[in-house]
Amino acid sequence: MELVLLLALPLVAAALTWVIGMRAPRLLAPVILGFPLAALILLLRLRGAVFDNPGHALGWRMEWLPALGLELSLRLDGLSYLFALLVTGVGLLVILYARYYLARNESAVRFFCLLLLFMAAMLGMVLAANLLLLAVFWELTSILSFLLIGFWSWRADARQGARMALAVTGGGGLALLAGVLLLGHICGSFELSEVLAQAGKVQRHPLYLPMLVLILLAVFTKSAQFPFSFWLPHAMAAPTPVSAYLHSATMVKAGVFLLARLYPVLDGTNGWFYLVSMTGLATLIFGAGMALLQRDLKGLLAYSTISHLGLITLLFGLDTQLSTVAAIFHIINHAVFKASLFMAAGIIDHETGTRDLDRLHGLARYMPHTAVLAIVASLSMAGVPLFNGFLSKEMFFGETLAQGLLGEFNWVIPAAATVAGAMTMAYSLRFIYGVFFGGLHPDVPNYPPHEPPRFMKVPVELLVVICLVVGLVPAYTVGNLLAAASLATLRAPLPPYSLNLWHGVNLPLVMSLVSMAGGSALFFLRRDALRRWQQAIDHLNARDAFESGMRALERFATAVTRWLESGSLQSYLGWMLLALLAVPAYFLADLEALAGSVPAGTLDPMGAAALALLAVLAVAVVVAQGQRLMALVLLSGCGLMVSLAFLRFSAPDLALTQISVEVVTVLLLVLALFYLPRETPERAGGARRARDLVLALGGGTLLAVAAYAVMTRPYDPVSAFYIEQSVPGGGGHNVVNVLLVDFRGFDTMGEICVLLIAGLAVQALLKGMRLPTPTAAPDGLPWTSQAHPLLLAMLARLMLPLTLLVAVFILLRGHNLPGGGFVAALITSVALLLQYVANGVRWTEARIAPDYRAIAGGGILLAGLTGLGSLAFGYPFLTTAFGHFHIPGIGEVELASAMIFDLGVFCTVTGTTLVIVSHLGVRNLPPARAGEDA
Amino acid sequence: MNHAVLLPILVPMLAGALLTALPAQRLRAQRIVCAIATLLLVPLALVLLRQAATGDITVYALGNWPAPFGIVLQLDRTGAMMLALTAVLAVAALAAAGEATARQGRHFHALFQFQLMGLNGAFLTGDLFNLFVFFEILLIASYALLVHGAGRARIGAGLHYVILNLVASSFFLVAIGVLYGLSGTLNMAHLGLRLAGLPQQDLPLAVAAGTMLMLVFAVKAALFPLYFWLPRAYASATGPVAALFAIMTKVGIYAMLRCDALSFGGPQGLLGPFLHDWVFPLALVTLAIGAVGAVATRTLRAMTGYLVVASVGLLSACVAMQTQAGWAGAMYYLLSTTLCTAGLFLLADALEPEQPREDGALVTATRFAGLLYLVGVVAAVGLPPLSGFLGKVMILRATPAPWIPALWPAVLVSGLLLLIAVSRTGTRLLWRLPHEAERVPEHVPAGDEYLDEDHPALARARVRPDRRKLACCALLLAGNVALTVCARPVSDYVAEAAAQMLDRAAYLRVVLPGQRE
Amino acid sequence: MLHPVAEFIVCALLLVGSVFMLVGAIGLFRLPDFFMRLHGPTKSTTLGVGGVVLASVAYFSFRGDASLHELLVTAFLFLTAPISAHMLAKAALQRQLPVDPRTRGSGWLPRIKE
Amino acid sequence: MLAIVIPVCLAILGLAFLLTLARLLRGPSLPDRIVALDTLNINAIALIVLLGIRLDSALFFEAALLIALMGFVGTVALSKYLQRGDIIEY
Amino acid sequence: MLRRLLPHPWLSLILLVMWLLLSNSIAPGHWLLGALLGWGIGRLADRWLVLGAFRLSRPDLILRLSFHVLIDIVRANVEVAILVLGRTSRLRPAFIVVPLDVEHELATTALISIVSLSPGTLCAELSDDRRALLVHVLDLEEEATLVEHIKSRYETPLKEIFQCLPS
Amino acid sequence: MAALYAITIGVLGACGIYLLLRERVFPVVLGLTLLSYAVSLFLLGMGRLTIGRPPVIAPGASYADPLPQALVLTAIVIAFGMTAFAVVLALRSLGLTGSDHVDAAGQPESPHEAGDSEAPRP
Repeated sequence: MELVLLLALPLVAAALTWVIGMRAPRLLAPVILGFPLAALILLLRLRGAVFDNPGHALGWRMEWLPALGLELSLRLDGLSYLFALLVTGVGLLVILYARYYLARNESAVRFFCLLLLFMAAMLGMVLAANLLLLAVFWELTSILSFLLIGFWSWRADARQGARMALAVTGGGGLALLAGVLLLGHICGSFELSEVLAQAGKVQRHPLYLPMLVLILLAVFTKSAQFPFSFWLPHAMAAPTPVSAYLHSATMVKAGVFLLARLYPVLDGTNGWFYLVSMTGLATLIFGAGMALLQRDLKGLLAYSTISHLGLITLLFGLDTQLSTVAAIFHIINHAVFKASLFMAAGIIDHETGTRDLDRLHGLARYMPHTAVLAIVASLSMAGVPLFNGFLSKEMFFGETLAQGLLGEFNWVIPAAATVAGAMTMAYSLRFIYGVFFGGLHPDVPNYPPHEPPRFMKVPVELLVVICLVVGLVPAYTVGNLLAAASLATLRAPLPPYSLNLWHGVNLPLVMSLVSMAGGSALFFLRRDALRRWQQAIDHLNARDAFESGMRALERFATAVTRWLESGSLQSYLGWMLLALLAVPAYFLADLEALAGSVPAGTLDPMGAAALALLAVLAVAVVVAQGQRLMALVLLSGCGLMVSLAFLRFSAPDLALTQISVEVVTVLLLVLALFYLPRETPERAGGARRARDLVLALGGGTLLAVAAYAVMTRPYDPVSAFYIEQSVPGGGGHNVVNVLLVDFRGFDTMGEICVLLIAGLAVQALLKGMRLPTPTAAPDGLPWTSQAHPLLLAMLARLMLPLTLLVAVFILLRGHNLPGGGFVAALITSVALLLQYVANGVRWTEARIAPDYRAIAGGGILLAGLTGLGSLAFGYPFLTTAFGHFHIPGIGEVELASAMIFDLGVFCTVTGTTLVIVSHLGVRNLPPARAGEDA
Repeated sequence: MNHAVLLPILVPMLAGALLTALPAQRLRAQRIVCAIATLLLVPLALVLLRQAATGDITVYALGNWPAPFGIVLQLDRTGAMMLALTAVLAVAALAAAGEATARQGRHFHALFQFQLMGLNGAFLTGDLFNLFVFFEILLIASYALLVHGAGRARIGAGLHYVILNLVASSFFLVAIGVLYGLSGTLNMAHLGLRLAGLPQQDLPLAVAAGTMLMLVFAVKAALFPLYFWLPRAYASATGPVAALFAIMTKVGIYAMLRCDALSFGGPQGLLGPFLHDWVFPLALVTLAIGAVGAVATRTLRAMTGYLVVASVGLLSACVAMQTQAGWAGAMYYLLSTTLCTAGLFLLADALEPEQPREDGALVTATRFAGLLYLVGVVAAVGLPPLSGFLGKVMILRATPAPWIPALWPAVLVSGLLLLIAVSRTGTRLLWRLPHEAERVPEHVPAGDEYLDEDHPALARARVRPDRRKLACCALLLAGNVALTVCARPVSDYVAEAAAQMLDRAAYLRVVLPGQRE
Repeated sequence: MLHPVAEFIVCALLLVGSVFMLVGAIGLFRLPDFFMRLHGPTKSTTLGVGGVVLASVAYFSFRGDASLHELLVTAFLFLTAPISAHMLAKAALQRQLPVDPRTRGSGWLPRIKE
Repeated sequence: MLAIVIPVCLAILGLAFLLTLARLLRGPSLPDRIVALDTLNINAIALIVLLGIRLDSALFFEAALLIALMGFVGTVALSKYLQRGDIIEY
Repeated sequence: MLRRLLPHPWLSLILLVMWLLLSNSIAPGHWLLGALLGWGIGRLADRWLVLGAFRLSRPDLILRLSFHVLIDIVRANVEVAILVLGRTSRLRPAFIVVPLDVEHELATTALISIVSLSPGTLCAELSDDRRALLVHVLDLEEEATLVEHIKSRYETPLKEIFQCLPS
Repeated sequence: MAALYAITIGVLGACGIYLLLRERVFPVVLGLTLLSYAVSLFLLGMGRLTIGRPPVIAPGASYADPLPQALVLTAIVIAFGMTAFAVVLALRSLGLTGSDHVDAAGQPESPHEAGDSEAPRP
């Protein structure tokens, strides 16, 4: 439970920042400080539980997603205790420091909130006892780091640095996820306790190497190991408290934390050794070298951090038990001195207004107190005796000598370590000497610089004191902590080691001395050379490289996207048809025999003739497509042939529908054609046409083959039921109509909805549409002056009542004979539209202009309510009722609720058709016709 | 008789019809009717969700004709889940669409209701042709909503969208035709039964038809190479419409799952080779294209469109797995990605107004908008700790061993690309100006060196984003967070839903009580 | 079965109707200019369809159930055929279609080309 | 007798169809094609009535009626288009 | 009152007859329904069927005219058939102008219809002032004869049938 | 018979697809219509070809399969609505761009467009 509290404290604080920030911004920092302090106290109180029972860890768990193996389980053992201590301790100091660092008008709320959230995420990561949970927190730290680096979001460098950090560490997080999933797959669990117990099984598993690589990728990116180190220097665009906290003490340590955490399962293989130690070594040298050549104060510290992280990684890679202890020891030491150094750098930056090492010198005179603190910390970094850095460095040198992994080339590692030590010495001197001495008048924006506020120095002082105390009496200060942490890491009895300042004169001490001397010599003797090199590499900027890489990626992505999404419908359609045709054809190729067992029917001359004419007309449409009206006429002919075919193949209802739809479609297309160009320029090249032809023929073949194959096979349709039930169950003789209004009335309901929506959509589209009105026919001849020829006008009026009567007839008989609401509706619409054509809009709308849309909507309501009527009788929606009534003198009358449904269909279809066509026709208000008087 | 199953279709339909019949100028009345009908869907969905959670499949025989003769609605866990998702999306989208949105064009509310009708119908129907009808309803409503308010980009995208989908619909009918011609039935469960009894030599026809059907669904789902309509259509639609569209692609995925399980026999069925050999690679390509496309975009709107494409890729890969775990992962991820992409569309609408304001003012990001963006993209990219991550992990864990070398790298690399894309878009969108209360601090030189090309003039006036849209976005993202927090019940639910879906016998028992498999 | 006389009547009507349809089609096919071709369909509508429809009326009436509704088809055609022909002629005049050179007169409309 | 005459009539009508189709395809002018289409409609009416007699069924009558009733609307629209461009005017 | 109730008695009657024809039945139910529809649609049509003020008189003339037209159609059809099947080079096509005396719109309409229906003649254009008709003739012997024929045989009875009321 | 029927469907489908792939909206609409004819016939054919036996209940008759007919009816209606919408959409695009190219409205607006040869008509 304590663990939850530990995790909750910063979270609560983060939530509080919003509240306090709104009400009492002045109290923000003091109140907030209390929470990490409480966490720290809580941790110190838990000390006994961790130190005294080394084999036993405090734990807590709650289910989150057991199906996935993802649990909210926490544990506190020595290793996590050490890191938790670092996170809360340094965090506390950083918050105190940031209180004075932030400018008054900056968003302190956002800053502290993010910082506290980061603290929570980091605590969560070190406390996680479930690998997936660890990955969750891992990625959270990346995200929060991104937000913190980009805190000064109006600065381009901050944005770029943040993005780079996120891309690298976030990408590493994804690798970690994959690695953890593999590890969990191997072990069958994501619980740390179970995973750590299965080292042998893991290392023998074939997936060990990919898993290792993935996890190490995460480690190296997070801990800024070579070659992934480039993001860290640019993360220095963050406010300095962030750099001190995230990029020296905690987040970058997450990588090495993971190495320590998974050490028992992963270590001991060649893969581990080569990957880890070689990367560490390369990073150590590279970081130290680059630190020497930095011009930016924080850049120097950043590369120094990289170098030290390399050192720690190398120690893990050396893979002796003692080296692991040394690594952990160095983690502690590095966190302490590097955090204090960053804070000192922040003070310098804050007070002078620059971080440029070329402009900073002689500050010791102006800020003596700060100078002392910084010098102590940097000496510790350099590994000078009396300070804590020396101790772990000694152990490091010792371990480089103790390993025997490279065989003949064993000497390479200690030699490289010594060289790195020398360089460390050199850049530490550069920091001390360059900033605080060497010149009297610093060339800084805020001149003369002075000491910062008192409390801004307190965190630095505290850390420097720790450096000293640990350096002097290590065993009493960090002995227990180190032991507990090492024990938890190794999960084996600790090797013998002694934490003493003086071990006598031995090889490591000699190496130390050599490196210190070499470093001093390098700095003092080769300063000019260093400066030249620095200028030479000044323009080499990882950020620019990264950004240009990103730009290249963007260009590539844009090119790919443009290529795929060319904006050409033809190409999209081509792809789509290819997929829709080729893939089914591929599977259809398995068909053994095209024809099935049912003999093809004998050739019916009339049907055959209709079909042949249809085919001819279809081809003619294609040939004539250039001349649009002609194509339309031919298409209309096709429609007629289709209806004849329907008629021939026993589908009179379809024929009726097709005939009526055809008329309305022609009206619609002719209306559209008025505005469209009369002719279609054919500009497609031969290749395109060939492609289209292939697709078209392929599609046609597929359709034909499928049709033929199915038609010659036997089947057992459910339709027998409909024929059987049509009269007794549906009350109608026309089975198709009964299907439409009864058996499958729901389809019809949907279908009229589609039509209504189309009507609404058309009306919506026509709103505000502007189209150029052609004033003369394309052949240059004028239009005729007679808008409404007398004969047409008069006869159309006469036709209307007759047509309406026919519509009523078709509507009423639909249930028993071909016809029905839909056809009737189209007849009505055509009759009314004819009035528009024959007599003009003004005439028609003055006499017959109901609200078509309301009729359409009302139709659906009518149909829907008819369907609902059956609910009242306890039957499902759309259950129909019908009865035969005998009325004296008139005879048998059949009434069916399906007829009301059909009436609804009628209303909707009529209303919609009229909405569509009449609105399209009416949209040009009184047209100015140039050809009027011609 | 329990009629509740019917209501998710009937309520929007009647509301839509009523809205059509109402005079168009009574906008306020229209809004009220529309809001009531939409809000009604939420409790309704909850009732149905509870009903389905028991594991019973509810069957509603329309017109009192038993299956396979009449059309039946069937409510199972998956369907209820999709209904609930639709209801939530609908509420948020409608709330975000203020009067201004409705005024941009005509009939917004009626079209909105019909769109819901189509969606709900597609989730409920158990009949193949009826599915086609509902697809058409939701498509035509979506065409209309897409071009709502017109504008060049919308019309251009709309035209492509319409024509591509019209062609797809034709092939939908062809596939239905072949299946009917072979089996003599249209009921999906009955179809499954009949196809299973088909003679061996006729099987290729059924497979080809099934393949075509799946590809038609893939057009709606926007699988490569059938996705071309999506990016521009989504990027050009108004925010609330785009938010509602977030579920459109999922209808395709849903239909693929449903038909494969119920009609084609699921894992041991007819479509295995197609799903494994074709859909899976195409899904990977889609995932890649979504990620690459997201990198190529410069606006949040467009990027979200590609996030949708990428999610479709992952979902289709799950569909192809044909395993209970894979489908469960797909359902969970589907919930997550729908909510967050819809939220992002609303956010984009708030932050990137379609037309520049007349006074030249820029919309600045508030802290709240920044938070919403963060939550949205974290969920959409699949970063921890939100549900997108959980969904991805579920999917990765469910991957069959032979597919791991293909799917895992694809997911991880696309995740990295998406991460890059969202960080770039986010910094470009939200970090170009200091926050409202801040000024550039004096002690930091605010010279040109810090300003890059994305940096608009600091001097321009600024306005805050539309609060209503942000609130709706927050609602959707809160849903996503809730998915994360309640991961356990939700994952249990989807696991059961997937298991139920794959258990064809259960459907046959209730849909066709007389028939035996 | 039909009475032979009735059958003969039906057959005659059918043949007359069909032949006139064919005549109309032939006219449409072979006459030299548009205006002359336009005469074709008008002919077939009147007598051609009339014949076939009468045959149908006769056939069904002789079969027993008096059926006159086919007459409506002709009635409608009588109403609509002049409209089509008139409109088409107007369209042709408007579009100044070429006229057979033997055509006499051009009426008062100077637009008609010789 | 009817059994012989009906096929003969069908053949004659078929020939009429072919001739009309030839005109439809050949043009040369648009009005020519429209006339051909109109004639095709009328031929179809005759054919449908004939079919009714042949199949001894009254179910085909409506189709003929509908063509008679609405077929000309297409012709009118097309020819009005040729005359005026816009077919629905004020 | 009767006019209000039954504005178009002729139309209603025609509709009733049509209905009976359509339903192919003379059952009492159909009479009733037909009458109802005839009345209903007739009333509806009142709003749009503005045929102008006229009095339809002389039903005997209508019958006679109809008979004439039918006879002419049959006769001319045969003639035209011979013409069409014969050598096309012998045809004597012509445009002729028929001056009009009828003024009523409906009468003009009827005349155009009749001219177009009767084979061999085709009404191509009506002058804007509706005073003249352009007729295309397939095979013209003598222009004056034909004009006279049209005017006497069709126009005169039409003029009498549609007696215009003073406006 | 089935073979000829199938071939006709194939021809219609092929013509429809070829027109769909044209670059102007009008041929595309024609193509859609042709394709919908093909699909209608295809669906009807799925109920097998039956001559002279419409599914209207009469004493002692056998009938064609009514179900595909009902489907075709629905399909025709839907296709009509869709075509109408597509046509109007195309007009809208024409109004915006002055061209009836299927991609016209998707392309960014160019200043030269007004004088382009694709403008409707002078």
